[in-house]
Amino acid sequence: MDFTLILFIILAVTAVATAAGLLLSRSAVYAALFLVLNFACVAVFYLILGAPFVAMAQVTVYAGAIMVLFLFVIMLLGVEKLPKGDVLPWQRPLAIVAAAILLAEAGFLLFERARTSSLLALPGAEANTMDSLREMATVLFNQYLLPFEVTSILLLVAMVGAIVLTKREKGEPA
Amino acid sequence: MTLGNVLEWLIKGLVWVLILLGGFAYLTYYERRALARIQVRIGPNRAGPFGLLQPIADAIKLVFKEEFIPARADKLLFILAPIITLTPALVITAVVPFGNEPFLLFGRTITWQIADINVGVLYIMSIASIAVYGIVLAGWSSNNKYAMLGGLRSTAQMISYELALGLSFVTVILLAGSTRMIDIVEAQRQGWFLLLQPVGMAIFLIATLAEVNRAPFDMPEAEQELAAGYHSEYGGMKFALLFMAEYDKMIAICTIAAALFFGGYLGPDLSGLPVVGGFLKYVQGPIYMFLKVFILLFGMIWVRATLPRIRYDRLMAFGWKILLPLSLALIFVTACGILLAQDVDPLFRWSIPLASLVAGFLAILGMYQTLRRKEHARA
Amino acid sequence: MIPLTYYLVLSAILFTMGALGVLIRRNALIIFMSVELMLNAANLAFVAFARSFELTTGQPVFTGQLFVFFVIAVAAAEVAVGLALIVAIFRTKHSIDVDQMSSLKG
Amino acid sequence: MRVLEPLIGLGKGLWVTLRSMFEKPVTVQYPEHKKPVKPRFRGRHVLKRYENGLEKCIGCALCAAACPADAIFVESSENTDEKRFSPGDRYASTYEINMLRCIYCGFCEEACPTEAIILGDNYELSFTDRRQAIYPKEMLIEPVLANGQPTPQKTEPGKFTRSVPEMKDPVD
Repeated sequence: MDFTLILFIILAVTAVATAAGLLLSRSAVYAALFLVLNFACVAVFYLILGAPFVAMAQVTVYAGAIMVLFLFVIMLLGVEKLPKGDVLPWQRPLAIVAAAILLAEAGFLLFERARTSSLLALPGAEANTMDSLREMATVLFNQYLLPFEVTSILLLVAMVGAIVLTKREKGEPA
Repeated sequence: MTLGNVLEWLIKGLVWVLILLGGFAYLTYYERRALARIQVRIGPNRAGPFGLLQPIADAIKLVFKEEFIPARADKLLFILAPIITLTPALVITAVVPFGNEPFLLFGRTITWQIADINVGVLYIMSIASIAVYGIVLAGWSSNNKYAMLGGLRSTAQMISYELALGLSFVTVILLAGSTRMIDIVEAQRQGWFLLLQPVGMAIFLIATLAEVNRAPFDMPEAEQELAAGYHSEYGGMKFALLFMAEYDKMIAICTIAAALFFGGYLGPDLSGLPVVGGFLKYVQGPIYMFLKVFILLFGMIWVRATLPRIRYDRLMAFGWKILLPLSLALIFVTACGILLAQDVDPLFRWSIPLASLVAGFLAILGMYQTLRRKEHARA
Repeated sequence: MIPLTYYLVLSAILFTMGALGVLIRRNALIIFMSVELMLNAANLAFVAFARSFELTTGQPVFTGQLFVFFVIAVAAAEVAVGLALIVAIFRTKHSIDVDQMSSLKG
Repeated sequence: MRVLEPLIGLGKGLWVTLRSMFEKPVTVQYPEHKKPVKPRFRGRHVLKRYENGLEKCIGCALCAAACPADAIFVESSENTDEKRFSPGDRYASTYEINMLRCIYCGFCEEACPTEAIILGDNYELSFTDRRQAIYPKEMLIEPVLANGQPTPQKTEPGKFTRSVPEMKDPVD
């Protein structure tokens, strides 16, 4: 057992545990907080995998903006807990079966088709240089310029959409 | 990664956290004394000489206060919230360099920086963006409508001003050509970014005031309207932690502002001085940093003493309608100026402050047209 | 040294848990969070593959990381619209229980 | 430049607060320096004495009757020439004021026929217990003047028969 493997196991267990917490927690606030922890674990994975920029973007956008927005909406609407009552009693067992099938399928494909030989080492000092960030920016703004622009327009459209959806007409009761 | 490395990080981090905690105590003293002077008073001067023991007396008082958890509050989150609030305030300054002259200690070269990472500015951004959790959870878990309103207000406010804050970071990144903090400070040897991007600095300072909920943007803890907002149910040490977080955030953002816009550890070189020069060579960086932080903190206290709290809808309108477009415009003019300086003539570098001042003027024009208090017709 | 497979297995488990969350929870917000979890699982696989390619080819490959970057941006857009929808539904139905949203005309 | 008015206003405000930093503080360092009170200040009550040391209070309880807050309690006893506290027949053997009830209206002063009770200039009335708020006669009565003697005094018979002194009309 080397150090990185121990780190990986700790993080993986935390990630799975927090995902389970998301699934099982009664209160939506706790679910959101579990998801934040999960995102933090994934951010650390990105750091281990030599992607500091993506890790920081993950924390800033997911943990800092998206989940705060979720919490904001949960608190604004006051919907921490839903009243009891199951409309579809057969839904839960069916869902678990479907998830098990999905997991089995993914596992089968992974072990049958993926190249399992490659070992991922911790990144060296080269991940912590400005050159790597510059190269990444060059790729982003040359090769992927069109997707970048499309994404920015998508964000603009989403912003307009969010405002239109929640805006009250004049005279409409609150 | 060796044991030595880990030990170095731990010790540096511990020292910095201790400095922040002591700094918190004496920042409250500094603020009370400065506010008192502005209000033509004296301020705390009883405990110890010049009242220097006042923070300790306050701490002792807070420790012995009763810990109180409201009925039907969410106990776990109520206890966790102050800790979640404090942690980002303590860790956010880990990437700020305090000096550029490494020194030898126990055979190791020690740098004046806890973590030298290439995404330093982004790190600051991301930690700043998670700082809101503690306040929201404190507000929500208190089971008190005023605390809740304070928490919601602070969420909306911090998310809104984060955008302008992040974009003002981008102007600095463009000017320095790097996201590594030490490169940014070193790039200011030709001139502080305060001179190159004055309006960017103004946006940064305004947005950080809103981020740390300081007056005039202290909407989340408005005493008069919300009964102190998110921390109205807190007492004793839990309140002390929230308080500590607020003041440590002040120190942190002043440190960051000093590094990004005020030349960080740069200043007149004193290492040529006869007797103490050899020693000053190493510590002048931290000393300059301290002086800049001290002055910036005074600025924050001064603003608090001067400006009344602004109304909530105006705060949001100001953030979204003025600061955000202005900071986008600043990024544009900064990029244009850098391009011109690269391709045509280096003197075009000085078109950046001009263009930025013009943009700032236009923003004030926009503010004058839309946000100005309407004059009521008087009979 | 961690085998790539470990990351892929973790990613698959997280994805499955996200899918399970979508299927068994009734709170629309938690369903939405589960979708985010699935996106994250996919992102993790992307970055792990990128690292793997980087190590096998010996030079940095940024395609995987950039894809994650795009996914994060799209997720932000999706959350903005999705939460706006949930707020709009809550205004008419006074509930965000997905079982209650059974009629097409609000 | 009307447009820059907000900015100029901001600057003016900041200048005002900065300037006030260099003014002399108005703070009074209270326990060390006490500001003298105004002549008509109504502080804690004082029971006066004559120059020879006899108490002015004759225990008539008019102050207690005048008190709107019912804060004063007076019990009177007989003077004798052997043990004389005040001129005339009677003196206040018990005189208590409940400082929690007193509203410092000064009606007791006005009611007193001998000008024995005066609202003085003492405003340091802190106590740690509710029972300490009731000030007995020993706390209220002023010390004996330089050429007087403490009460009770042994006096010549027939000298102090008049309880209310002869007073001139107040001149303002």
